[in-house]
Amino acid sequence: MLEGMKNKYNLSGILASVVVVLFGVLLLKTLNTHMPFGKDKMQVAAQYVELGGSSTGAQNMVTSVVLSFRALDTLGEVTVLFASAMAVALLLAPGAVLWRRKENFVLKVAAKWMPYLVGLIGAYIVSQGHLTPGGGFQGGVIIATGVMIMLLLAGNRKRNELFLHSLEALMGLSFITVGIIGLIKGGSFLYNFLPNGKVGSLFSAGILPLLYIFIGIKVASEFVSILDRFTSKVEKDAD
Amino acid sequence: MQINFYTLSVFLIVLGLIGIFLSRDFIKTLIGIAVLESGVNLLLISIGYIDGRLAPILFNDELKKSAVGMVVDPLPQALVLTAIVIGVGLLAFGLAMAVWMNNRFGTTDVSELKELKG
Amino acid sequence: MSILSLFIIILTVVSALVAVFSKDRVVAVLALAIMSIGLTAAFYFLQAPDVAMAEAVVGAGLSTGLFLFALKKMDAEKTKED
Amino acid sequence: MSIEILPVLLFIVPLAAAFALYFPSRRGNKPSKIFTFLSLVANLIIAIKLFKYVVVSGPVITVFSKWVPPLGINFYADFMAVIWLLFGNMLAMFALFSSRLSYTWRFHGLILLMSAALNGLILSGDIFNIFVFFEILCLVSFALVAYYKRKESIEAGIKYFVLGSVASAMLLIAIALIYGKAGTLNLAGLSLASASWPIGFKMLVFGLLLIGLGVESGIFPMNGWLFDAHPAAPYPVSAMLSGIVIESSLYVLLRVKALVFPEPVFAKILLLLGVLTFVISEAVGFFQRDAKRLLAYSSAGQIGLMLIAFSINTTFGFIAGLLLFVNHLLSKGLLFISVGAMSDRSNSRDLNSFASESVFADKVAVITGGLSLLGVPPSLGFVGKILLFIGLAKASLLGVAYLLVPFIVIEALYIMRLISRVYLSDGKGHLECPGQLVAQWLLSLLLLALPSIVLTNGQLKNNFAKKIIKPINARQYVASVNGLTRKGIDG
Repeated sequence: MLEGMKNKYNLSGILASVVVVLFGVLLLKTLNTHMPFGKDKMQVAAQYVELGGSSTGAQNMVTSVVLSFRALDTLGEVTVLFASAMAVALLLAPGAVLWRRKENFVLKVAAKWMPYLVGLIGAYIVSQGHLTPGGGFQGGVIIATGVMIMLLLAGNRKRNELFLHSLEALMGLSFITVGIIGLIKGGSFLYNFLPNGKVGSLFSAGILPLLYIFIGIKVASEFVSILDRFTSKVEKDAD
Repeated sequence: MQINFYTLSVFLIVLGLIGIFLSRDFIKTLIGIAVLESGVNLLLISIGYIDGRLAPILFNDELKKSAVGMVVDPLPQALVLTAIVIGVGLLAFGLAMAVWMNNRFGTTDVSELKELKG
Repeated sequence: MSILSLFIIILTVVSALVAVFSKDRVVAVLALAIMSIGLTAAFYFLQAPDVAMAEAVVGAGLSTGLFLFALKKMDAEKTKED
Repeated sequence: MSIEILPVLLFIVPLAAAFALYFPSRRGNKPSKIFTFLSLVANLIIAIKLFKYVVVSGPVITVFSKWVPPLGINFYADFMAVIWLLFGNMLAMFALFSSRLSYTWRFHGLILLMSAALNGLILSGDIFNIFVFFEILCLVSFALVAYYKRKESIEAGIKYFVLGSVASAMLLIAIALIYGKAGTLNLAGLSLASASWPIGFKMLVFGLLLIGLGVESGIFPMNGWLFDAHPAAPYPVSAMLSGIVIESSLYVLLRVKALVFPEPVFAKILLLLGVLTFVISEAVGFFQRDAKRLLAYSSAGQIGLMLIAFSINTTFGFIAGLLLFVNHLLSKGLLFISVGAMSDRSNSRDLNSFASESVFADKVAVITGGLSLLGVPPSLGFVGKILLFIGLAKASLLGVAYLLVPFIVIEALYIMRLISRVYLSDGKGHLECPGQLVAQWLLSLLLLALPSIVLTNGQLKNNFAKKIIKPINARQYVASVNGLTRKGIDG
């Protein structure tokens, strides 16, 4: 019994766990004394709330924080995904489809039409990002999930890597271009140079919907290229 | 009844760390990392929560006029949105390493890898 | 409301425990997905619909898919070599 | 063209170049290398411009989306940051120039992303933004360490990945605590808010930050990954990892510490960790048989020295730290490029056989770099170490100085062993890429010329004395960012 324990969990692991539990207790105590749950702790965010919709024109205030006040974070985040897609492609080479299924009428139809349906939902969520919950990330991931369904169901696959890569690059460059136009027009990178419009309408909030569309397509294409690598065979020592 | 979500998030953080320390299978380590990250995300959102307030979306005209004192903190939500996507980016790379390792050595056990000759 | 949230918390805790301590990797991954659903509900209770949506599509959808694809790929490549 | 856009360009140019590199999917190694090189040269030119401006007329603040600091994110380039930027971009350029032609376009794209993330990390004045750049940097470093796809590189990559993920989670917990307490993420705002925090809370947050940033900067208890990752990576990446990546994380740690944790107790913690890092790395490094691993241990040791220098918190310590940084960046970059290239050629990293395929330039490079790293008198390292000892003596920490001496001797012993191996080799190797030669010669020349430039250039010396005396000038930083805030609210 003790032998088995020793093999499974080493002593240092158990010691570390004890330390971690102590850390958790300390963290919980600190949290409850210094920042009581459910109380108003806003400082900077209070100014966001005060400015309300008039600052950026977005009805969804999270969107206005993500894409206007902290737009640089979002550019960085898109870059993380880009780096991730690049790194996955470095390790896993593209190859043939890993597994095949028996052809079946229902599956065939589903494989053909489901991605479009899911993609449509994704596109809707991307386009409404400045109004309702959702936006570029969520919509982009939904589009990628649609493709994932296709990968699960379809027996064969046409891969157009050139198109995917161009899409990724183009969307990244478009994001930067919009930022640079802001730099030229307003003197500050990612400045919102389009009119804010009426809060709550589809064509409002200046460049925010535009940025979310770029992000949506970019996120979708990054994840599709990542998923593609995970569902194909590794050919040894390819690029 | 008031539920304190700090407890749940700290529980997830501790559990994730224990999972990372105790597991030798790299896949299980990745699961531990995912649990840890979820805990941290929940922690950030809990810090931004304010009792009796609405989501930071200006649904009606009253909110559009002035949302002061009506909505929860929007900033942590934006941060968590960023953190979630960063987390899945890291996860994809970790899984790619695991798959590569399995393909080459037939195992994802990190301690076994040390004994193999490559 | 509070009973529902209590249920959600218990669901999250149990599935997180299963995810970390289960020996079967597929079970662990599925438990992770259930934990994500629990977290989605928790985010919704905490008035964060944006984050809830992101957690639902990323945690329960995409990362589970990635895990399962990776596990399947490993299996396929293992049997191929035998 | 106003000067405020230069910091933005430092981040945007390599990023846009990395995106652009993705366009035609099948592109040769050589064109992509040339393209990457050109964008890194552009970056270096921008960094030089920014350096000149900041040295003459003070720090530059850049805002994004036209939101003034507490609302939006800002970049802040002060004297210390521009030194980091200047030499970091220089090293990136040299490292890329010396790289082998067999590296694919993905390698070049990752190098560009690394450069963008480094510049952003050094410049950013917002703690969550620092986290985002940190994540980019981590991910890119993991991928580059695992680039060769050998057993040891994947093993190092996995170790690095697990530690890095835990570190970034800790960093995010620290950010959550900071945000919950202060309600802001801007470093200047935090600097004002943190004055009233109780010391216990500060200790917890500092500990979390130390784990978060300390893993990447290779501070003692968290630096296990470093000794596997540096040898396993391709040599241009080793040079960058050792020369600028770990130092940038150290810089962020020092900046946050100076702004948010000004109490002397935190400086003492860092001093202790610095001494431990130095002593342990040098002691273990003495027994290494692997040339690149030996250099990795020496890097960790030098990080310890820098940490000691900066945490003395006096002018002497500060200037010593800067000189040690510049010296380490150039000499270790040079050493990693030469030793890595040699061991790639001879396909061996063993200390006895790695130099069997050396060329003449390697000999020159290793001798210059090694002696400069050790601090043999006319070099920059000598000035840095002397100033460090003066600083320690003035801060009445002579005990620490006595403790350091034997370990400096140990470092000298093993670096001399490395130098002698290269010097005694026959030097009839076959060169693969002429870029290596050029990078080696230029870096050697720079190392030889830099001490005389620093010591004789009157203008530079004056500005050194006048402008940068305060270690990471916290008061000036807060004042200038808050000035911007007021101006924004009035206007």
